[in-house]
Amino acid sequence: MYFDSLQAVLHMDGHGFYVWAAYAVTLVTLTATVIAPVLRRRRFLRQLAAQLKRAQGATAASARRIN
Amino acid sequence: MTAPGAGQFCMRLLRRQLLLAVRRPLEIGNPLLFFAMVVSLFPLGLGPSPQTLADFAPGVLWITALLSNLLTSDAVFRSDFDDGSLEQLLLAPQPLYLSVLAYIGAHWITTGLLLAIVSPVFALMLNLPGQGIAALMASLLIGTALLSLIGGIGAALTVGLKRGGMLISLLILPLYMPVLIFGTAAVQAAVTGFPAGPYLAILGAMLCLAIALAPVAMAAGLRISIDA
Amino acid sequence: MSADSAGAPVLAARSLCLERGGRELFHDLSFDICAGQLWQIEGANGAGKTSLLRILCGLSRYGFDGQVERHVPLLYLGHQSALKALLTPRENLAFHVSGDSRYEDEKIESALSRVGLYGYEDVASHTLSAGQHRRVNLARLLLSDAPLWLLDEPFTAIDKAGVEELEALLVSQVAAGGSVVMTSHQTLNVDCDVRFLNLTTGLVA
Amino acid sequence: MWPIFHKFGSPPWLYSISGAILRWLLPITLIALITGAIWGLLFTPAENVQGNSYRIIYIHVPAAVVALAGYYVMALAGAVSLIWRMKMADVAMKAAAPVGAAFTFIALFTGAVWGKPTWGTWWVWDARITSMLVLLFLYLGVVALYEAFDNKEAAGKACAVLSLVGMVNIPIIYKSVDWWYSLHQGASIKFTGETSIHSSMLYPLLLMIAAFYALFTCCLLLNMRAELLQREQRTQWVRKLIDKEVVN
Repeated sequence: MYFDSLQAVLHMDGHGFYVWAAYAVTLVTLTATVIAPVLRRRRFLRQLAAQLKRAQGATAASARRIN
Repeated sequence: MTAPGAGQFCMRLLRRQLLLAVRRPLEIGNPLLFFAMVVSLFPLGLGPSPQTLADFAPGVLWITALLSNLLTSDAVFRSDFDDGSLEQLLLAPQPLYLSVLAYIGAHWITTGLLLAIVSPVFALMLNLPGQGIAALMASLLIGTALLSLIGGIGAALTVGLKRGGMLISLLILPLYMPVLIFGTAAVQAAVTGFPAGPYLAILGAMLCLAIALAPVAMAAGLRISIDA
Repeated sequence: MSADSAGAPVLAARSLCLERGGRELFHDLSFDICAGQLWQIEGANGAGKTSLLRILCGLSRYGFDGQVERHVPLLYLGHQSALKALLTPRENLAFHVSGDSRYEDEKIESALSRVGLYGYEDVASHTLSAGQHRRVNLARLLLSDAPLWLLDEPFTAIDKAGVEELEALLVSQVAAGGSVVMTSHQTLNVDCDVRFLNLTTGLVA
Repeated sequence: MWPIFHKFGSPPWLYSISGAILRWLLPITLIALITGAIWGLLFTPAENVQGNSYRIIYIHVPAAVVALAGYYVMALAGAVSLIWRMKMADVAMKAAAPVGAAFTFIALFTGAVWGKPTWGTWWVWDARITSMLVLLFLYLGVVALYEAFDNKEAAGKACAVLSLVGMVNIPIIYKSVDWWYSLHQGASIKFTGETSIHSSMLYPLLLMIAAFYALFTCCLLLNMRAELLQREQRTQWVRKLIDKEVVN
């Protein structure tokens, strides 16, 4: 390891703020990029399942609605 | 009776577009008026010092020309889309590539060409040194044609959208950047006593590339917009 | 005139399928349109008449399955008049964007007077009514020599006399060996065979 | 070649294969990212001139490289969708745009944060930064155009045209911005570290570049899966999938 202490890791000779800010923002952005489609897919599946359930419950009603 | 050749049809479209523009003189006048007004805003913002104005003049004139071109490019295909003429144009047996070139040609004549012709007046108002004026006109002549071609791509892609006006600037402004860079560079070179020729040549090369490729993109964009 | 005597099709549709918004508008639709035929496409609102016509003329290029073969030049009249309000009827015809050949002045004049626009040749089109706009398009039918007409609701906004005139036009087009495909809710009053394509029932008759 | 091509055109196949790929690619990517980041942050020596601030290179350069490559992936997918009318290429193109925009944003942000301790300013109108900004605009343009269309199939085609136009323009924009910057360059600011990077610094960088590529692929696949479901929601295979996935 290059640094001696946790203090040194965080401080990085005065550059700590910049380095950690860059890594933090990257982490947040990448996490959002990965999570967003996963959430979208899950939400969509749930929506569609509910929709199917409704359609099964009221086939006639849904047929009327489409027409 | 057979369908007219592509060239003949092109000329007919060009005449039609010009006639339409002449019938509505305000549409021709608007971009020029916009140009005049925005140019007159800059001294208010930058201060009236002749030296400051002269320093900024090439950039100011070019950015204003670019913006006024941007504002009009949305309308290139808009009215034809609204009244169904565009459908007829797409069904015409002549190549769409040349037809859209005619549209862009008419657009350039009614905006860029006129802008280039009146630009010396505003150049003098902004205290642009006299030796830069020829370069300004030449660069605007070539550059606005390029802008019209690029703007046409954006117009073709957004013509089917109701809220296309703002979107088109997002789509095409990044593509305007090289034109702006070499347009101002040509004027600046002429002002500082260097030859403007190389920059104009680069603009010309880009124009050739745009003439070759932009109509393809426009034709594809129009077909997509009509189909949507 | 029957399909058997008509020879090669001018337009052939092969197993067209179209789905819009999750609903199948038509499925496996195949037909041949031959010279000398008049086709009327029927169906309830939203049955896909306009969509089918746009597929047939080539304005719709994706979003459907199947093939359309077009063998002759065609003339398409859509819902919109394609007239420029700032141009006069004469200029609208002379500068038309559909790529027809340039019509001579006398021809345009006689066509315009035949559709009842005599005296309106040189007034700006925005002063004309919607029905008169349709009539300018009828003049296009008179001028054009395209063997295939695709007409989308051509009777809209046209008065009684105009309807009769249009029907006569359709008959003369068919009699001259041309073909017409049109959408309409109206019963045609023409003395030639009319073939029906009902999109609601899917029947070709 | 053609059978594979056709397979790629089949949504259920693509959905299941992408799920299988993600199952092992995603963990590997995460491990590589964490390893690379820890290696670069803690175990490499400080750079001679820039000190510790250079450690940003381990995210800045990979993000920039992948952002640019991502645009080409998007444009190529657009070309395939236009030429061969392959719907899955459409899906890939649509999926690439937001991911590419995110990577471009990271490259820009880390560049700005890196610039402050190194050059003393957050933003320099440097050729690379400027063209990166233009790249972000191009990505956002594609995203905005897609959202503006109601008809998603038309949206895909329009975006394909736009991304191809952008691809032709990227080299032109980059070259002209580069030239423009060299003309106006006052104080000479150069990126250091790249020409004479020490191998102890290079290996974690290479690892990070590979990891970012893998991450881009993961995000692309995840987005494609979500998009696929939405587009194919009325088909039989999606219905079956729902029974399987939601009931559990």
